[in-house]
Amino acid sequence: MTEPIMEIKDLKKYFLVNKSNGKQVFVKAVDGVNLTINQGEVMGLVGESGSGKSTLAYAVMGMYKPSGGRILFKDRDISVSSAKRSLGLKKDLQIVFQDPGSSLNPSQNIKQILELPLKVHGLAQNGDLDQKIIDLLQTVELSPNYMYKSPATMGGGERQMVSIARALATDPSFVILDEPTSALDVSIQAKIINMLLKLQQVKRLTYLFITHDLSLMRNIATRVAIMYLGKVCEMADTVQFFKNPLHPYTRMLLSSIPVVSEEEEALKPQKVVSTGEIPSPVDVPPGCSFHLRCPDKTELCAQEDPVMVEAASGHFVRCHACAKM
Amino acid sequence: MMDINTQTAFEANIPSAATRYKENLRKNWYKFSRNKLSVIGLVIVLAVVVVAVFAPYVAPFPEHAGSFVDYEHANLAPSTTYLLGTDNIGRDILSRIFFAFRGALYMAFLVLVISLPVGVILGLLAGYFKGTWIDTVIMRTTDIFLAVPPLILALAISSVLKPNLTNAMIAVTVMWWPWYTRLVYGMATSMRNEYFVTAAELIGAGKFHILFREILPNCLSPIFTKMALDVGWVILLGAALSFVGLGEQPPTPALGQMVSDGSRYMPDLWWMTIFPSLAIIIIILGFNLLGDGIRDMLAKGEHDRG
Amino acid sequence: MDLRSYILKRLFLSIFVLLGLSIVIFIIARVVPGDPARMSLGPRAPQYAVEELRQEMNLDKPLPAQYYYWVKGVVVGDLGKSLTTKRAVTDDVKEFLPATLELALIAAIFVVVFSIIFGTLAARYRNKWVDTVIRVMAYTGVAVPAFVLAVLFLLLFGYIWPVIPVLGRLSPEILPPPTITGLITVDSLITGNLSAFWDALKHLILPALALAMGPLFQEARIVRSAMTDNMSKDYLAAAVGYGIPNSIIMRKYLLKPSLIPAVSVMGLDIASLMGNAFLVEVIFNWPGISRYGMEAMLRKDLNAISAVIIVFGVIFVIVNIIVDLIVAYLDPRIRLGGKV
Amino acid sequence: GGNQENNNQDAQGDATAAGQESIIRSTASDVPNIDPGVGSDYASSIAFANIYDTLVFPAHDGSLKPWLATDWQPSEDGLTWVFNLRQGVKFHNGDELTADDVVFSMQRMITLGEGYGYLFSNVVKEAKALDQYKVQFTLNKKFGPFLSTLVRLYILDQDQVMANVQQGPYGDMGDYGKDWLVSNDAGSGPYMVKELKKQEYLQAVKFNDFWGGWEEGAPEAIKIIGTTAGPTVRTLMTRQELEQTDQWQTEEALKALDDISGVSIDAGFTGSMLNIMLNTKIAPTDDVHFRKALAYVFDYQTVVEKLFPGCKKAQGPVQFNLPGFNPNLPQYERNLDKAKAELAQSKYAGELDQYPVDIVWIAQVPDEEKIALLFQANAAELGIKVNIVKTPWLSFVDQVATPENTPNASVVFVAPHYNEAGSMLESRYHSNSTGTWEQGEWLKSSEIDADIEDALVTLDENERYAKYQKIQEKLVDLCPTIWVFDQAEKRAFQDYIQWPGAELNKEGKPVSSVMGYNFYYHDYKIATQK
Amino acid sequence: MGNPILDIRDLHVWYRTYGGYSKVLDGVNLFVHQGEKVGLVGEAGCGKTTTMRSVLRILPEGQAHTPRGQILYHGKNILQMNRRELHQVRTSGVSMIFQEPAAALNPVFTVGTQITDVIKFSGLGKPEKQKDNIKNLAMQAIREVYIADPERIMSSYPNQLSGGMKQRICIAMAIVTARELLIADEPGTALDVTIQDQVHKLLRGLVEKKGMSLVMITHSLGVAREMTDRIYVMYAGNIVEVAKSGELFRNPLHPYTLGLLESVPKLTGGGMAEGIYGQIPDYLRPPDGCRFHPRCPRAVARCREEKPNLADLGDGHQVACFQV
Ligand SMILES: Nc1ncnc2c1ncn2[C@@H]1O[C@H](COP(=O)(O)OP(=O)(O)OP(=O)(O)O)[C@@H](O)[C@H]1O
Ligand SMILES: Nc1ncnc2c1ncn2[C@@H]1O[C@H](COP(=O)(O)OP(=O)(O)OP(=O)(O)O)[C@@H](O)[C@H]1O
Ligand SMILES: [Mg+2]
Ligand SMILES: [Mg+2]
Ligand code: NI
Repeated sequence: MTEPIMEIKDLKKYFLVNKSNGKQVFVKAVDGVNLTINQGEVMGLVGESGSGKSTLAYAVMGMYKPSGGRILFKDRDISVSSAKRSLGLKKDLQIVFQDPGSSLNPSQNIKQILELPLKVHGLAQNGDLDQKIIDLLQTVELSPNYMYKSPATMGGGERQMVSIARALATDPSFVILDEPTSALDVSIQAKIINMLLKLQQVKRLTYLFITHDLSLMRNIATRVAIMYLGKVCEMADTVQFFKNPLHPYTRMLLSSIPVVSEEEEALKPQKVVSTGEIPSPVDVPPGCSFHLRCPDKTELCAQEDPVMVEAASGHFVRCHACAKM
Repeated sequence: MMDINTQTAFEANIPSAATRYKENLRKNWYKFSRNKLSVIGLVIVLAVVVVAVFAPYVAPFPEHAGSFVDYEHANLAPSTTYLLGTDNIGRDILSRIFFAFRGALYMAFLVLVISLPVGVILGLLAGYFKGTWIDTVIMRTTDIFLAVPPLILALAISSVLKPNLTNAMIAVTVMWWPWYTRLVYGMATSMRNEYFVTAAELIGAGKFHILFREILPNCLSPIFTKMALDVGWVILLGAALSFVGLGEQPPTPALGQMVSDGSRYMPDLWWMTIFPSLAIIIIILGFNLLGDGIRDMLAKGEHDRG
Repeated sequence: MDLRSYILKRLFLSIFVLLGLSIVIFIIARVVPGDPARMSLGPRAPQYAVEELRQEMNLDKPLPAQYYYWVKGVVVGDLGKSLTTKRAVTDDVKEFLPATLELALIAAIFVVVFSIIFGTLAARYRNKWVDTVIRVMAYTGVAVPAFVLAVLFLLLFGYIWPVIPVLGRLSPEILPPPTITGLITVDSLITGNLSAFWDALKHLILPALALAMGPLFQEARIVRSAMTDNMSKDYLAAAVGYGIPNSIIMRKYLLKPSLIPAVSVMGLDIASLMGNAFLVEVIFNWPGISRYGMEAMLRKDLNAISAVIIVFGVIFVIVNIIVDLIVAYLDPRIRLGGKV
Repeated sequence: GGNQENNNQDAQGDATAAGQESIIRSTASDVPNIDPGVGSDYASSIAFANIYDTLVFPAHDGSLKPWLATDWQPSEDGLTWVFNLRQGVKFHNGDELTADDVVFSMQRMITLGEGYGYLFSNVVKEAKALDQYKVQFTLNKKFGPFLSTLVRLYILDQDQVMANVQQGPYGDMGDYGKDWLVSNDAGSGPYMVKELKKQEYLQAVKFNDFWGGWEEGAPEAIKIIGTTAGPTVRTLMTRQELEQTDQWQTEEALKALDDISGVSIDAGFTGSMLNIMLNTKIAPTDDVHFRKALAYVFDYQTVVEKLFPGCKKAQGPVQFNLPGFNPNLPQYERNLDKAKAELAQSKYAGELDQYPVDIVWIAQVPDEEKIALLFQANAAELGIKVNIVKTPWLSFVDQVATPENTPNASVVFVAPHYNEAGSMLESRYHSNSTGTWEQGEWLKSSEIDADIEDALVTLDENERYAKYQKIQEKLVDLCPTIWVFDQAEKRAFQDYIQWPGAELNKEGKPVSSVMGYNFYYHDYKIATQK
Repeated sequence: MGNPILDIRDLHVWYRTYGGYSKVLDGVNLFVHQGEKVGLVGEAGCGKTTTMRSVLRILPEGQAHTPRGQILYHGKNILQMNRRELHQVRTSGVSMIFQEPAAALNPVFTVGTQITDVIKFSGLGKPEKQKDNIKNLAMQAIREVYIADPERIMSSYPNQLSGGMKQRICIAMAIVTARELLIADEPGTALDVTIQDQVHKLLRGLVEKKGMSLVMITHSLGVAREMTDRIYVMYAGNIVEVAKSGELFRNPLHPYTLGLLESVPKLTGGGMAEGIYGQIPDYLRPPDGCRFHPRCPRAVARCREEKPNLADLGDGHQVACFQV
């Protein structure tokens, strides 16, 4: 259970962009992330929009070539672009995207969508193609008569189920879920999450689950990592994490969550008031990237970028204040 | 869709290929025919096609489309014998219009059949490989062809080749493809960032699959719409070409040529110009309306549920 | 990206387009059958004179050398001599280009103004009779060739209803203004010769209209569909909700974003107006470059053909850059760069 | 040379002031090329006739009038000709015309070799000024019609041309003034160039000091407009912005023009003919029987009755009113049996479908299409397949440069260059004229060549004419051409102009058949009230 | 409590679609009192936006169709107002903050132009109030939403602003003229939690300070709970339950409300609930009777035939269900 399936070491991904004044600058979308994901766990990656979650995921998938650092998957270095990856690796690593609308080709029917991975990886012979597709649909709890439907005629939840079915079609061992439910309603989200958890158990999958919903994380992840402006600022075992959030940003996040019951309200750290805008990743403030919004900032924070420290066993945090503790 | 929890009798629910086909047909027709103008367009186009194909049987004077002169009956105004009058050679204009539909359709068909794949494939490639040298080379070449005035290019080409319909079409084709390249390029560049394309890439699908199975089908609607519009443009360009002596050679009738020849005799022999012009307008109108209908039909979205 | 580097980049790319174009032109000019020297001097000219001319035109040299000499000439503005008018091609271009430019300019104004008016009307009253009328006019406008329209105009205004002049650029009794730009309307305005200005304008109306009719309605349809697309946008609902009057919404909040897709198509169409002006120029007896180019083509007048295509190519490039600038002006998302 | 500036400008100034009302505007299929060493088409010929003077002048009755030359004397052997020049003739710039100018003009013609130059380049050996008003031409060989060809020797002002010479390929002569003469004139004729707008028109104004003097009512200005577009011409005529049309208007258009009040139609035989030239060097028209079959099947009657009413069925290669015409020629008439018989003898008899005949008609002359269509329909009766090709004039000119590219058949109007059957015979059938648009036949017969040359060197007129007639008979037998009709050129004109040619036509009298001279505007009158 | 300022009665709205009429709103009843903060919650596509857009009469022209119902604003039916009255309501009565700030701002005009136009055409910027005045009003409104340098923002285009800024500009535009009722359509949903939190606080502060009424549309029960006094729960074009905020979470009664509450992942952990069975119905052929019955675990025969009306259970707690 604890043996790592994927190790991300000092991963960096910078994008070159043109700013309005004609200058070229780097967006440091991912800026030195270290992350180890163990076999069979659900690693939760949380962070606000633009913090680099997707970029990280895409780099793992090979959609971007990393600007620096390495990604090890089952001890193999895979920090190359997907074009250079072997078919076997592609089979092992799959992703479900956030947007159920755009991740299915609107001009294909479900059968065509699902048969692609089966054909590419030679997982089905012509004869049993239909049966395989029916099986796939069943694993995501859709009835076989979806075979000939087109995505446009389906609801968001159903589409996302098809996306999941497609990701699972290659029988991968590692699946990245990039906010798979954030575009959906809570009732559908519940259904999908349940199904994902069930599948994880049955197929002994490892998930990297990306979301910005901490409440959701609380319920599904075994470990949680928080990202802010391209860096991981806190990482811990889920229980530990919610019991004792250390980073001021984590606390700010937690205290901002709208909740539906008094019990939950009681769990929120009350004191932190969210202030300020998230800076643009183009001009990240010097020092700790969070210091402009931090309620506990010191002079040190404006000058020096803190390093990750293990504040408690398995609980890592990047904060000058916590480092001193 | 209600049966997420009850997973029984699966097989029974999958519609057979024939039903699906019928269902599809019914749905497409429904979407297409909702706008009555589209149906009118379809009827016009079908009528034109039928008339063109069966011209020898439906034309009152089929021999008037061939080598035929009858100066006794030249320049006659429309009458019961000659419904749309005769031209200055004594040929029945109606019959000639019917036969002219053949060339017009043939030309439009061939030009589009040749320029479409070329343009579309180049556009797909350039769009998918946006930012690479492939993009630069293809799109700059496109610009070059767009910058040359079409008539001059056509003239140059047909002065090398023999002036006849086929070569005129080659000429037109040479300047037609860049428009499709531009069109598809725009769509492909936005499409390649769609997640379904990425998903296919990550599954390991080949470039061919991505270009032609994932991206292309989603570009079809605007392509078809443009194609329908282009039928008219091609016919018009054919007319302009015949003005400078290229294209369909006499005595085979060509609409554009009839219009331009007839315009010399305006307004006295108005029927020589007006009726062929109307014929052009009708074809173009027909294809345009049809194009609108096809667009409606291929439109995807939530309204598809109906 | 700021404007200057943007234009520079565009110009840089244009060089490649023009270079490619020059190759196309060169190939066209050389594959056209017939010996241009012989064509120029006539069939009965003695052989030595023909040889002489061939040498003068570098036709005796290998193709790459010919291309080299030709490009060299083009770069220094020496396009050689026309074989038909027997003058420097640059002189011919100087003489004929302004007429077409003026014509295309007015036609372009027609296209822009009327397509916006009709497009707006059609969008405003979409699915009502106004829309239908404009739609049918659009199809008809597309379907009637410019030269038929030109003939109809000529007949209608030539003698059925002679209210405006139909031929040439200026009435004979009007003293033409001195040539400054070559555009009579502009020149007469510069010199304050209002009667010439008015007369020139009247002469422009019909040919410009004949030329503009096709693209005009085409563009109107684009404006219409862009407008109807934008009508369902939240920002319009918001504007209505905040109580902004309908007329302002149509004229301002809806029009500007809707022009963006139309402008790029208009640009291409306007650039091709000049090339398509040929038949209209013939019918209205308009001494323009399009007609010149076509005749040059028919006469295998190599230098003239090359010059005309170059001129059209350059205009195409310029118009495209202008269009990009207009689009950038209209659309701050492009002007100011996307959100990083 | 001399003080040219003042004179010139004064004259122009006057004309401009008065010229607005009294003008003759005429359309032509091209804009004139006003360099007399270069141009030779219809429009240019009209311009030359009005801008330049020649030594002799072709009168309407076919005779040659003394003009710049008051009298002339050929030598016994016909190889040396001496001309006495009129004194006091002024060029437009005020220079006096002298023998040097004549010599210069002749040499320029010969050296350039373009346009009408061919008439002299193989004929004239030397031109020499004997004194200020006396010129002597020495010929290479005897040339009967030499005097007739002199209507194409336009006299330029040597000093003025040389003052405007630029670098060029002609050695001492530079460019021989070609560049300058593109848009300027150096002539002495009744009109002088005011403005040549390329592609549009030539405008010329009255030269007040014209040596021939002026009569009351003569046009103050002329304008030759380069368009034949039917609607345009018609609009102009309706608006009285055009006095005279070209001859290329269709029958239908002429009818409409005739309907305009104040517009009349002039029809007259001016030497031109409509021919279907048959290329004798490519299959299947290289077979004389095949050609004869075509000549017998063609429906001449329909043409002259229905298509070109007023024209006359042709009789052989020369128009009936040209001196040297053979009135006794046998004629081809439509006769299906004879046609079939001829076809049977041809070597292509059994395999007609492999040998389609291409017939070209000139895009600028829409009425020719009717001929082509008729030809096609007639040929079909014999089972001969005909392809009709519409070709712009200049492409046609290009095509006929080689026998392989020359079409099987081409519908072309031809006219004599000077007023004799010999002109027509030479330009149509002599090997020297192959490769020009005037000979789509590629006859290349050494016998005919020799006959033509022999006729041309014959000084005695009657003897010469007899030889011409003989050649015509031979040609009819060879049948290189389907001679369709002698053209009555039809033009619409405004009744308020008095056009001598039209009046002669109306009276049934002959009109000058030298191209351009029917438009000698000096002799026209314009009614003061339109 | 006096008369409500907004009273929606039995509102039906249909959309004309290719497949026929999409019968989205099926008798919505909703009222808002002066100074009240009302929440409207429900899943995507249940008709929240449609309801509120019909208040301003900005449903897509030609597509939307109101066969039945009234929208009373101060007792006057908005649906029958003439142009002048409607203008009055839009400029000084009701205003709306749109769901997506990026879409609600015209991308090709500066923020300044858009705000000043709102003022100018609302009648506030009458000639006597000169240009400067309009500008001052605009700047003041921008300042009110806690943006430090209004000058710079005024001359910016929307795409130069961050999401949070855009959302604030939208709020500024909505409050620059309206004074009585503010409709906020999921403000901040498109934004991050921390930013959303800021926006909510700002909004609540403004409404309270200016004494406005608020209708807060949201799909998040948590947000509704934090922001509002009274909550309407909407399902498929019907209001299925209304209650005071505290009451609703303490004592949810409608099966749909219950299912919804259960589906929300809890910070307390404990795994995920099953979620509500099935999906929102197809509006082209909505189920007869209670629109929720196909998904309802407690459905009985009556639910299939008869449509339940809102029944009052005291203290304003109303439920539309036969089983309660
Ligand atoms: N291809 C790209 N080119 C330039 N910048 C990019 C690119 N992709 C992402 N970025 C930038 O990198 C940063 C991180 O983006 P990313 O999509 O990884 O964020 P995210 O955490 O997934 O956000 P969200 O929650 O919105 O999905 C953003 O500022 C984004 O604008
Ligand atoms: N113009 C339209 N034409 C047809 N159907 C429409 C139109 N606008 C909305 N609908 C449909 O009406 C229903 C209600 O839409 P509405 O926008 O009111 O929902 P909502 O509750 O605001 O949802 P969301 O939470 O997604 O904003 C949806 O099913 C939608 O598809
Ligand atoms: Mg993301
Ligand atoms: Mg909504
Ligand atoms: Ni279902």
